[in-house]
Amino acid sequence: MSEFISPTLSYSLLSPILVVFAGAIIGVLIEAFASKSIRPIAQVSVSIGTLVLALVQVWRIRSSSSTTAAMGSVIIDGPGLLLQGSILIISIIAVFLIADTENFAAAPAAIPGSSEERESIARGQQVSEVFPLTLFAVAGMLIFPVASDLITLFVALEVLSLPLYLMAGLSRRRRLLSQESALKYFLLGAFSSAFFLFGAAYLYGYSGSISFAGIRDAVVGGTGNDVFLLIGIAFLSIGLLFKVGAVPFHAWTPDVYQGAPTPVTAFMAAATKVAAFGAMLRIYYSVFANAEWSWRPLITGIAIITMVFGSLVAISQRDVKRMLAYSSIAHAGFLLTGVIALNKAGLDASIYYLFAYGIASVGAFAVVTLVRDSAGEVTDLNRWAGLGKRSPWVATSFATFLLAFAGIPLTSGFIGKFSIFSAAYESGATAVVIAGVLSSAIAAFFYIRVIVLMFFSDPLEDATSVLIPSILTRITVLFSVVVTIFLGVFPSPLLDFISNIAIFIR
Amino acid sequence: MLVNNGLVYLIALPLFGSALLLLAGRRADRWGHLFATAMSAMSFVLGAVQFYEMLGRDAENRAVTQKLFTWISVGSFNVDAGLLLDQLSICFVLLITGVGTLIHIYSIAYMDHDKDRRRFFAYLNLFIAAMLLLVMGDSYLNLYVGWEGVGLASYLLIGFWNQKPAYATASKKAFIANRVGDMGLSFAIMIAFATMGTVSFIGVKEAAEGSSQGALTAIGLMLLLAATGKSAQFPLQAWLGDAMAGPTPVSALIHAATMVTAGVYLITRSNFIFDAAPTAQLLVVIVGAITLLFGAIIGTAKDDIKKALAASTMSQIGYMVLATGLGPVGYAFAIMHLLTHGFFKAGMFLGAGSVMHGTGDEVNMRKFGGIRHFMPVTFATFGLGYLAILGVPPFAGFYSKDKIIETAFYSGGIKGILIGSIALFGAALTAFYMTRVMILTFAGTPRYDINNPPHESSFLMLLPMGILAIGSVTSGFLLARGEALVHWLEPLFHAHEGHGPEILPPVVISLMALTVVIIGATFAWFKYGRGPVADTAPTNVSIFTRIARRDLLQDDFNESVFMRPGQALTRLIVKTDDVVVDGTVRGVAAATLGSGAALRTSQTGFVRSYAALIVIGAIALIAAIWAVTL
Amino acid sequence: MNYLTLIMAIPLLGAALIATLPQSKSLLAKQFALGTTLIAAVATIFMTTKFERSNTALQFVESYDWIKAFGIKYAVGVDGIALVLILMTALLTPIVVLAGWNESEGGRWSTKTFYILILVLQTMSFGVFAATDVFLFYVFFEAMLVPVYFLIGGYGSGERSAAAVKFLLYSLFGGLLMLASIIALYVLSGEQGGHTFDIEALSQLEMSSTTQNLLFLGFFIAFAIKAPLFPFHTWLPDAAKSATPGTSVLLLGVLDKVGTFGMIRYCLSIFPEASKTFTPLIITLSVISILYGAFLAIGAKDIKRLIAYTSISHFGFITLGIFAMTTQAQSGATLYMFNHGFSTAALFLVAGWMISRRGSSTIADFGGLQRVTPVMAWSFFIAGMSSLALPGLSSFVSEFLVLVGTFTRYPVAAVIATFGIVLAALYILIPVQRALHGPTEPGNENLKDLNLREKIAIAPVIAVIVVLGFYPSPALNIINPAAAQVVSQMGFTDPLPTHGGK
Amino acid sequence: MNPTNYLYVSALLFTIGAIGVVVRRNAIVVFMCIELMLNAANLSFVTFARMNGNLDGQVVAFFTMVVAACEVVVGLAIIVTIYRSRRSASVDDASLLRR
Repeated sequence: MSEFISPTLSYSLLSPILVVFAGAIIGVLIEAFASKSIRPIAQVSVSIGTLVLALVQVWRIRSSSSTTAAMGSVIIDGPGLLLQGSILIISIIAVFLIADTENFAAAPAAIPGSSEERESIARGQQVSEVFPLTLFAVAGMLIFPVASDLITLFVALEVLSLPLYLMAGLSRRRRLLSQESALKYFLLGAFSSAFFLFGAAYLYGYSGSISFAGIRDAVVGGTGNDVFLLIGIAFLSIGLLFKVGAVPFHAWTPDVYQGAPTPVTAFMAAATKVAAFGAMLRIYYSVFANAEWSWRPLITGIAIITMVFGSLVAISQRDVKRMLAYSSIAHAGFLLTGVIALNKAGLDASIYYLFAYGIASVGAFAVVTLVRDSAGEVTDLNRWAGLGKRSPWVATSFATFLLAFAGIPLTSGFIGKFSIFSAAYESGATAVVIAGVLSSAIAAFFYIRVIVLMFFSDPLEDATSVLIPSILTRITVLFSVVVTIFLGVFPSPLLDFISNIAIFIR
Repeated sequence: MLVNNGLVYLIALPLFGSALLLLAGRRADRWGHLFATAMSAMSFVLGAVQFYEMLGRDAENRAVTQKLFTWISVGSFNVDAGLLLDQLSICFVLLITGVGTLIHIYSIAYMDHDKDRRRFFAYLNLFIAAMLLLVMGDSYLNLYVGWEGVGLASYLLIGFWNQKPAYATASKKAFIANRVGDMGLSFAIMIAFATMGTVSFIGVKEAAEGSSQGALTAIGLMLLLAATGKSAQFPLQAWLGDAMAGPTPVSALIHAATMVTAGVYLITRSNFIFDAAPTAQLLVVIVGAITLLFGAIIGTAKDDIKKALAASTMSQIGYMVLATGLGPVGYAFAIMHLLTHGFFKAGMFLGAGSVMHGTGDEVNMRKFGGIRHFMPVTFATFGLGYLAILGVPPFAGFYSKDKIIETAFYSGGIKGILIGSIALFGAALTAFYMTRVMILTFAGTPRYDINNPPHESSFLMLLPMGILAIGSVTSGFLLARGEALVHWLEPLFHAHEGHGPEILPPVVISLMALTVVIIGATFAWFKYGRGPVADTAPTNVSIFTRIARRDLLQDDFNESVFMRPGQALTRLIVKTDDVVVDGTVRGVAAATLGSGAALRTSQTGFVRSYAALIVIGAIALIAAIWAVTL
Repeated sequence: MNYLTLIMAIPLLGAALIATLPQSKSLLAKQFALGTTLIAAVATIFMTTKFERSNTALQFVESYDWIKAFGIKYAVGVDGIALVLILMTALLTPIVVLAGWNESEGGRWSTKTFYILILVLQTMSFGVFAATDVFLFYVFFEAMLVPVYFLIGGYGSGERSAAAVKFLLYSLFGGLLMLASIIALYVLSGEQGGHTFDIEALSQLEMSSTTQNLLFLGFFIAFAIKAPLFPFHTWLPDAAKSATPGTSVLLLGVLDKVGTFGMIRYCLSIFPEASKTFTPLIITLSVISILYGAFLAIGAKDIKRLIAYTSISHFGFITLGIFAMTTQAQSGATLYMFNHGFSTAALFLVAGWMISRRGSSTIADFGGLQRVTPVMAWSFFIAGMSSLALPGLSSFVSEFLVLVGTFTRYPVAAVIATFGIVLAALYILIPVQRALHGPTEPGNENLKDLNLREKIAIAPVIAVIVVLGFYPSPALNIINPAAAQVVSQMGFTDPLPTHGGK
Repeated sequence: MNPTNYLYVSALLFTIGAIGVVVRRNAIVVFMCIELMLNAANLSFVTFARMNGNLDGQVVAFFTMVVAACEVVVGLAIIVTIYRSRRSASVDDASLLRR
């Protein structure tokens, strides 16, 4: 036994994560001790302040990157920081949406329609635990893509997931749906975690190490029992594919997206995807890279099935949130092509795509929060008819996001799609590119259908009104639109930035 | 060749007249007809001056050219907007502008009551310009412009009273039939360019000597197709009868004297092609022979005076085409017949117009009878034309038609005898149907309300008729005297190669012709001249008469062979486009939607089935990874 | 002087200016739009005068890095072919604005929006013809769809949204196939000396014949949908029927030319071998299009659909000319594109006026217009004559050049295509007879003839049609060197006269 | 005893857990099945630690237990809430969200 060595944690490098954890704990304390009147504003400012501070930290350490921290449990390198930055930016604008507490149950634990609930509404008693929950989730997400051993990875996965399970159930309206979505998300999430963990165990069994470096060395050396490796890869992949919503592990996505409060959906859809793909990229690009013969055909197949399935099913959706959910499944398929590419271009493209898609996603859900009637949000697409007439700016913003999802030039989605497909093609994955192109065509079908509905159809009788957006929501939508278009027209700065620093260290 | 920069004005004047009248609109109503007539007359004067100058030069130097500008120039395809006036085209120029001007004058009175008279004159001027371009263009492509231009003018004029649906249909029919012919001209030009690298007359003439038989034959056949369209020759003859829907001066000018002879011009102009392509030449003869009988037979059965004359025109142009097919010896006679025909047929059409004018636009000859008493001048001019077309010496037709029959007989062998006989038989038929027209119209007893008798036309109408009648009498003699026209045109053609053996002396042939004419006329007199004529066409007639009345089933043929299958094809394609082509697109869309809806059912809402899906996915993944690494 | 960027900027600035106007000032928006398009037209004409005709290199070239990471440049430049198409666009747009003065009023949105869309579309049309970077071209190619989509769906009539969607999906589908090819080119160029989208550089790429064929198809199908060529044409009649006449003019006159232009610029230059491989197929499709479109036009009952079908036939001629690979056919095809813009514009604009007056686009509802509205009827007639390529009108020159140029290399195709001229007579004369001739049908007695604005709009179109018919040299002089260059780059020389084998 | 046998036991437990998730309706039971799967993974970790001769696997097992405890908290909270709303703990009743 060697002597005990005091761990060096490199606090500076971990500062973004630590800041967020600290913010989360402060949030819990506020929830526990602050008076009701100042609680909402305090929570919002603490959350946003924390996230901004974390973002500043990320920016600050960008040049000192490419090293390990916390005794090799965490790797702070270019891609990791980029993904953390993306997660933080997405989280900030998502928190802007969450800040509109109108969407959240006043007392989530209360039975829907019970006297307790009425009472808490009457007293204006709004529980705001959603903010610390969000910050905890963000912290988990920040760790997930930089984790460099199996424990950290698993813990990060749970840290990001558990708050989300709860957040899904917080909706003020349609409580039953919301609670159902929480239940489904939780059960399936835990189920997939078990697969993940089981896979992790076999990787450990294969390599004798829980650190990525150790596993990679084993893969490169080819010393261990390949059966263990393959089982490990397969089960670990299930956990990751579940998180990104790839077919056939996608089933939770539409239900949860629909049931969860829309701001939470926005946050979850965008940020989780970045985190999960971030981890996936790291694992497949650096840990499993030398075993590509085993997993690449599988991921290729899953990518194709995912994009085609997502696009096809989205066509027949009548609910805007479900439609966006299927769209996110299709995008997961597109993003998997970046994983398959397994080259520098693929990495850059994936990071760009994740950021661009994340921003557009938050923007799209932000618009969804605005379209309401007396009973709350209206997500039935038929009742979006004629939105362009009544609220041209809202409809135009939504159309912009849809065009970006569809990958129309001059939007960020096009550059993303182009770069990720070209990277995949470069690596010889022609089939996936062709499938991608075809499913893009299918996907265009339903994005355009929504645009038609908004602009070319006459409104139904029961008027759906558009809420006058709060200033924060307005900022979110505007920011998303600007970023979406800017990244479509002048993608160079970001592309160059990514290209310069996105190098995995091993 | 001499350059004369004035040629363009011949065309420019009537073109300007047309454009001005059309653009000025109603403002030009008061003076438009006079202006157009003046333009046409000035063009005639210019033509006459050119002719006079031409007479003053040697035979070799008579042709003059003018290059206006480079029209189309791409790679080796170079076409100038160039004009050529030679011995051949000057004949046409004088005929077009001369007869044209007379018909302008006639129309001033004839169209007096029509509120759209200005438009009519604009079209007439447009026609004159296009026709002049046709005969003065120095390349096939320039000719093509005039060729389609006259088609357009003809379309506009036939459909001048297009508020009557039948007239509008007639004009469309004419245009389409012409277009079929135009296609032939297109092909000819394409072949010429592909094989010879040029489309100008001079260029093609030079290149023709070095070209293969096949290419020349192909060009020749395509030119013949073009000619059949424009000149209403078999098999594209069907439009001419319907074209009588146009005002009568139009029939006289376009569908008797000038435009329909464009085919003859084209073949004559392309003599260097046909002379070198005997197959094509033979087909020209055959087409001419068929058409001359075809027209003559239809002529015998028509009760509509204009349609009878139209059938006659078709038949007479058949003579000309036949003559052009006889090679160098035939060209001059074809042109001679063309010129004389221009006089007498135009005159007769104007006469018919005069009769119609006098009888309240009646065209059915069975409603006429004895009109000579009421319209003596018309009778006289028409009668002179009648004598001319019959070929009675010394009227114009005698000189020209006789020569054609003669040349046909001398073209050698069985072929000569055959086509000579056909031409002779045609002459008999001509005599029959023209006598029939004369008798039904001018002789016999009136078959109309005698209290409201026909009246003689005004001076403005009679004047052109008179002048044309003079032409009908004298033109033949003038052109044939000392073989004037033959010598005039000689430099253009391969000089007198002579003709085949004279199997019979010319005098005998002339006598034979005269004999059959008398037989034909007599026969007509027996049938129509001796007793009263029914004022409605008898119905208990032989099948042959009925077929002849139906224009030898030409429309029935076109309808059943082209039109109905064409319509069926159109319907089929429209249906195909909707069901198959667009149906495939819609089907793909529907299949996409359907598969989306089907896959959607996998989302059952039960969390256990989602878990099962994950388990299945896991098993599949393990199985796949096992399969992959095997 | 950066002419190309300038003319692209003018409409965009105009659009921005109109965007600042208050919603109620619709007349001002119209006037601004007209002014902007006129300025753009003048600038383009001025640019045309500066063009060196004999120089076959690209001119007015500009190039800036756009997305450096991918080697994408904002690179523009024109040769004679692109120039005439830009000129056509610049000339047609003010006419469309003037002719369709009241078109925007039946729309879902404001007049202001209509003209912003039109102007944005104009910028993109310029861009798509001027781009010399494949990626830039693609961006314009796809982005153009958006304004057109809103123009059809927002301001059209009838089943406008369905038609707009069909148009958009069809085009997007083609565009995505092209995108796949572009991605492959990008990767190939990266393997062979650095990522680039420069056409010149791409045409130097070495590809296996299979690759070349597949990539060619990606481009070609996109262009064939746009053009549209049989069997990818079914979106066009629906779109043309539903769009406003002005939009239809831009759609058929300008947008569809992108397809045929793309064939010349991209298919031929980047994939010369594949182009040769597919030439027999394309020639066949072209010939089918010519006849098929003509038959559909003959069978059409709706006047706008009819015009759309005639265009399918005409695009068959253009494609035929492009792939016949002779200087005559190539020049003819480009001139055809230019001329078709004007003759279709004339047809659509007049048809639009007829329809708006009568309130119906069914041909059978008209009748005897020549007597009621002579100027309108004449305009339609002349446009129709141009469409059937009457000699003396501009289309004849181009159609004949295509035919004669094709004949020297592919006589059978040319012969079959020539049958199209008979069908053309049918499809023009049938509506002329039904709508303009015959007795005045009830409902047409009180139609008003063209007013001064409409006359001013149609006059230049007809003038172009007539003048270029008699004197096409100004256009041909610009086109010829570029067209000859295309043919010689493909390694073809014009067939020499054969003298029929002697 | 050969440590491989423990792996078989672990795999068996995992499978039983997975089947349980799929077949059982009661949310609590389903959740317990998931816990069973997590513990199957733990067993594997410990077995591998033994096989590989280092302690990392055992450490993981501890972490997993903590995480599982957290999951229990969150999970029960959700299940209890939904039970209060629906008066049912059957996962099949919660199937409003579908298609």
